[in-house]
Amino acid sequence: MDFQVIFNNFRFLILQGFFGFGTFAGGTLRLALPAIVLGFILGTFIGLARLARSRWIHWPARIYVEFFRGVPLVMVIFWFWFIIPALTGKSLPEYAVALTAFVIFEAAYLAEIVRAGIQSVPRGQIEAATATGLSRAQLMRHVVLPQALRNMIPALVTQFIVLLKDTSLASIIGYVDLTKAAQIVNNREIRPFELYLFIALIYWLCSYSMSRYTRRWENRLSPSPS
Amino acid sequence: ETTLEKIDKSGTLIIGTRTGSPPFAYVNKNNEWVGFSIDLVEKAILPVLNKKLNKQIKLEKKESAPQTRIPLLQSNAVDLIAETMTDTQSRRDNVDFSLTFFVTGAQFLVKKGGAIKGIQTIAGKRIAAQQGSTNAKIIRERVPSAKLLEFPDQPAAFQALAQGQVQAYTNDGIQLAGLKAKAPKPDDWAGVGEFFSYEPYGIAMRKNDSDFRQAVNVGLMDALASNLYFEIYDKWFGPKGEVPYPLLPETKRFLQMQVVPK
Amino acid sequence: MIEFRKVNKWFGSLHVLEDIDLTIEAGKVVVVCGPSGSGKSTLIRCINRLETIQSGDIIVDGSSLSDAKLDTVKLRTEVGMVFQSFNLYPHMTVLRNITLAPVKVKHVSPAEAEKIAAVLLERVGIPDKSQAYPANLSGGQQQRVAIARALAMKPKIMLFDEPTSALDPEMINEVLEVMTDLARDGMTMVVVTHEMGFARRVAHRIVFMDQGRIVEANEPEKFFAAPESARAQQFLSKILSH
Amino acid sequence: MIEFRKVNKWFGSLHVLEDIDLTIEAGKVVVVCGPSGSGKSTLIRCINRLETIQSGDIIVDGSSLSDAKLDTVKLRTEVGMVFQSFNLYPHMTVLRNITLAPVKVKHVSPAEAEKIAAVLLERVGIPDKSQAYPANLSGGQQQRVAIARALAMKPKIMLFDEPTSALDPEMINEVLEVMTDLARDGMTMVVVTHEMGFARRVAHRIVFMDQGRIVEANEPEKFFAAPESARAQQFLSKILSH
Amino acid sequence: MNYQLNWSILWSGQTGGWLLNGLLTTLEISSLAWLLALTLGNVAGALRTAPIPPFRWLASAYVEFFRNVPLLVWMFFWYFGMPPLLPQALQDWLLDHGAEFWAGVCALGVYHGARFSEVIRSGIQSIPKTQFEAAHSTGLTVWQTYRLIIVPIALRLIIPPATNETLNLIKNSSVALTIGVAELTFQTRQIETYTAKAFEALAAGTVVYLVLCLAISTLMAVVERRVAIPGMIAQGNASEF
Ligand SMILES: Nc1ncnc2c1ncn2[C@@H]1O[C@H](COP(=O)(O)OP(=O)(O)OP(=O)(O)O)[C@@H](O)[C@H]1O
Ligand SMILES: Nc1ncnc2c1ncn2[C@@H]1O[C@H](COP(=O)(O)OP(=O)(O)OP(=O)(O)O)[C@@H](O)[C@H]1O
Ligand SMILES: [Mg+2]
Ligand SMILES: [Mg+2]
Repeated sequence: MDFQVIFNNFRFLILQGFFGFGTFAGGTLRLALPAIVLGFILGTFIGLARLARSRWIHWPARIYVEFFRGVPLVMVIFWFWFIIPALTGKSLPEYAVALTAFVIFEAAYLAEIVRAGIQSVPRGQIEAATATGLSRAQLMRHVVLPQALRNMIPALVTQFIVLLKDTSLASIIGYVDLTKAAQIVNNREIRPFELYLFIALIYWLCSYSMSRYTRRWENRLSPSPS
Repeated sequence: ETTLEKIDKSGTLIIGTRTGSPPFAYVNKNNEWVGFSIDLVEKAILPVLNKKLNKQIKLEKKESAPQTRIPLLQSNAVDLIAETMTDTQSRRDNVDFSLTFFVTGAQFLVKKGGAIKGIQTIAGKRIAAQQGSTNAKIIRERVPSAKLLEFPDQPAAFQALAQGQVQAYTNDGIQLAGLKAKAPKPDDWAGVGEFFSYEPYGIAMRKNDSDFRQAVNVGLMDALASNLYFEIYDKWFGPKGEVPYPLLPETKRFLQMQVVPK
Repeated sequence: MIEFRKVNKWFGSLHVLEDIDLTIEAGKVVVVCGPSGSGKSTLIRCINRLETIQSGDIIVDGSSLSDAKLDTVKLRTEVGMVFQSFNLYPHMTVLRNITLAPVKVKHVSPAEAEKIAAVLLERVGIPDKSQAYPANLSGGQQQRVAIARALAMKPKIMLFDEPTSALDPEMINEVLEVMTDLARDGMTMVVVTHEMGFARRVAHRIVFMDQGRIVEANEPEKFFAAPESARAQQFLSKILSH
Repeated sequence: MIEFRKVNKWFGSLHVLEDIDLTIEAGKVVVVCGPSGSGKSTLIRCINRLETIQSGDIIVDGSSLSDAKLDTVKLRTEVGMVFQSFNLYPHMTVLRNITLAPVKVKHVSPAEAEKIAAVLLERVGIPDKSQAYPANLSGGQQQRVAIARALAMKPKIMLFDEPTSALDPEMINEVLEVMTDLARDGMTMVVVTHEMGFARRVAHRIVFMDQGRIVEANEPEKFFAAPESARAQQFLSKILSH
Repeated sequence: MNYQLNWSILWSGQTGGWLLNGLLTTLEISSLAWLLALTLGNVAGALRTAPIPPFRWLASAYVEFFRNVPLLVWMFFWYFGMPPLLPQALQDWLLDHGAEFWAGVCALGVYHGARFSEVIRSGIQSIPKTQFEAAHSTGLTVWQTYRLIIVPIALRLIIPPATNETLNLIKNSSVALTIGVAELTFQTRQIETYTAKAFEALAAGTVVYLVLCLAISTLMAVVERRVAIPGMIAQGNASEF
């Protein structure tokens, strides 16, 4: 093993691959962070739609979720890469395509997390809020969602960790994330063991520190030592 | 809208190329996207377009993978594909190709002194190939008893060879030469066998756009007729190049014979 | 104040309320009792429209609940409700639990709402807990906060659905005392409970339900001395004997 | 039969049992009462080693629980336990709930176990429910199945941890009756409960706990007539008044 | 887009056969990996709730280590890193019997086992602690309690999240193409190579995955209803409120 390859390419791997500063469209974090935030917003709407009484609202939401759960993400990215230009007549930059595809795909998974989170809030909370005259929107905003959010945190973090690794699927459209950066270097210098060990370490550090950190965060969010 | 009109309007030529096919198209140690195929476009074809459209055309690169390169062309996302794409008849059903700009053929990379000497000796052996390559297709047809393992990238296939998971790795001769040159111990490896396939590399373009194709071909012909092509060749494949790979006299003659009179 | 007129309600094929007729006058306390599943909760939940009825009508403070133009929010500000399981918002302090609805629904200023909350916490006997979170309170304290929360909307009617049955025996009294005070102050109350001591002391009328019907409605003295129906007799003997 | 000798137990820094000394003779019924958090549950859970103690010793049917060689499985077959929340196995029929432990632990043949189960279901008054699933039974029925399940191991001692406090008032009696029968038949029982009527009728001794200590242990007549300690007086006044 | 769609390439020539082979390989590798993942997940998930600290640590270490590293890396590990540690005879045998397939099964199974264990752990933790105590107090051992009571209940509770994980596993099986396993995605690329019809090939791949996943989630929904504990787990659509 010769870790010289890591030192020589450290900037490319970390700055370009992980953070996304560089000449290529890329960056694991630059894609994963906005994708989870926007995906969560979209997912919240879809998750709420799945709980709606009207079948005209909950069925489309359900179909959306089932559809994207059944299709590999790489295929979704591929289709967006070619369908957006076909529809709009303009080709979008890689980053925009990757982000759109991720947001739309992740929203399906996040919608399920949101739904489960909301359903974990006891019914009595909704009744109590309703009985004091809060509107549906008010009770969602002030009573249900804050509690649901806390219940969702572990699942959200897990999903974010998955997403962090899945950004590599965007390399099919030339997006240079950490994995792709390692592959580019590998193609040039043929050092698979060193490179893969290095990226494994980076991913592991991210995921592990994050799940550690959220455990503390969770405790902070819950007002009681329950 | 023809491709020339599109380029005229946008002022850019967008090409689809690779980040991991040294020395044709790859990212070098300085993180620049370079290579033989890219140089050809930049130095031979771009000047023709500049002259023809009477303005400075910019060059923009996008990554193309085997699964995306034809859709990229057809959705107008890129204007040409310049990498290591072999010109084949079935591909010609969907895209047009320029003149051949590089010629190679499939061979085998083996551990020095290995049992495999060429395609006649691979029956029953485990052979690695690159996914989606024409070589794998030929082996499957010519030696069905060989056990074929296809890897998506060169390093994985090479790793399989180095660890003895396969007894040989087949790819275009030039790719094997590049691989051998960069391998930790180049002398442990040998490229063996006659070319068992013919791999003419071409630049792919959208079908039925002969004006644009003419511009590309003129660029290539000019480069071949002047000494430009051979300078570029020397830069990448000469003794001091990224992958030393001497140009065979017959190949040189073939390339030059593609040049038609003005 | 509250009037049920031939009210019927079904859950699917289950007939949970059958021809309910009942009038509750302003300032009166009515205790509803009966076996489990007899429809007590459903009955009182109809009053603030947590459940909708399928036939008949309910008149609350002069307005008919079957009126399509009825303002549900206004109805609910006039009718407070307390649940068996407290249902405090666990992520808010006691103070915010109490001020949320006045501020959001009645648009009372936060400062004003906090003043009201302080008075109410004083009244339910826990003036010092306004910054605590529900999980750090005992069950009895939580239920008293829930009562304060309902009172913060200045309702004309209070509904209680088994307010003490999730409490440890020692804490039952502290909640019943708050309720007794409320009744003394002239609040109109409908209380589902099995605390027969409370019913005897405080109620003006006792309604006994079975299988979706009101089997008997009587003054407490008469009800406890000699229930008219056999079902009520049997029920009373069971819950009073242990 | 059961003897606590200077038993101490901590949960972290919380001293939940403090110098407990208590002797329970065979065939006697002891009722444990006291405010919430006083350590009643912990006390009886020590008897079948659901909790371990940190100092002192407990002797059950002649064997010391601090003995490292003690066979916990054998201890638990001799001590049955019934919980507040029934805890029936929801995915098994009533019959399988009852026969599971005899078959798996005592290696009784399934046919034999089913015979025993039938007798026990008869005894707790629900002979016809053997094929029902727990979710389809009322709370009182579930608790009676739980008692049958514990009895199926033919224990010498039965522990009850607030067996009726999760029940609807109407169902409390049916469970208390089963327990009363059991006591009449001479079972050694330790019962945590707030049902003072039951305690008065059935118990041979009442143990009152507060803050991890046994404050008072007395015969029921004396305990109810005039509790010695002020804390017990106050407690009794609270739970008997409503 | 001036693209001539030609769907007939999907059934003319060998392409149909390839798709079918790819589907079969995907099913084979996924189902073997699924069995492995479920076994590991059950054991690790149960151990993580066990009252014995060293077991908990061991299981946590397994989960944290395996699920936080990309699957791609595990594929390389099992294919390139593992064989040299095996006896020569076994290595040779493996090489002649699809080493890449077995490496793929291990990588997928062990990786998803770590993720399954999280699902199972949360299933077990959603069972009230008193349920364990009830079982213990009748003399059932820890092992019997898990086997007869806790795991059977947890398995029913976790069907929805486990279905999700199963679908993820199937979709992730395409990563095995990096070590040369000729599964479904591999075959759609193959079709592209031979016919230069990328859209048709990928559309075929997308549809096959979609049908496969929908079939599985429908099947699991039926299973969920079949094994539902009478009166306990909400039957049908309990989602509305
Ligand atoms: N949302 C609902 N959907 C279907 N059935 C319901 C619903 N709510 C209550 N029921 C049924 O209606 C009947 C009456 O319920 P209700 O809650 O009013 O009874 P209750 O008298 O309050 O009983 P308890 O003393 O157990 O609270 C019961 O059989 C119950 O199962
Ligand atoms: N596993 C545990 N870990 C930490 N503290 C515990 C644990 N179990 C009980 N305690 C604490 O020990 C004290 C005594 O608990 P115990 O359950 O024995 O009380 P109890 O008298 O049965 O009360 P209740 O009437 O509420 O059931 C309480 O303060 C309780 O919070
Ligand atoms: Mg009720
Ligand atoms: Mg207790």
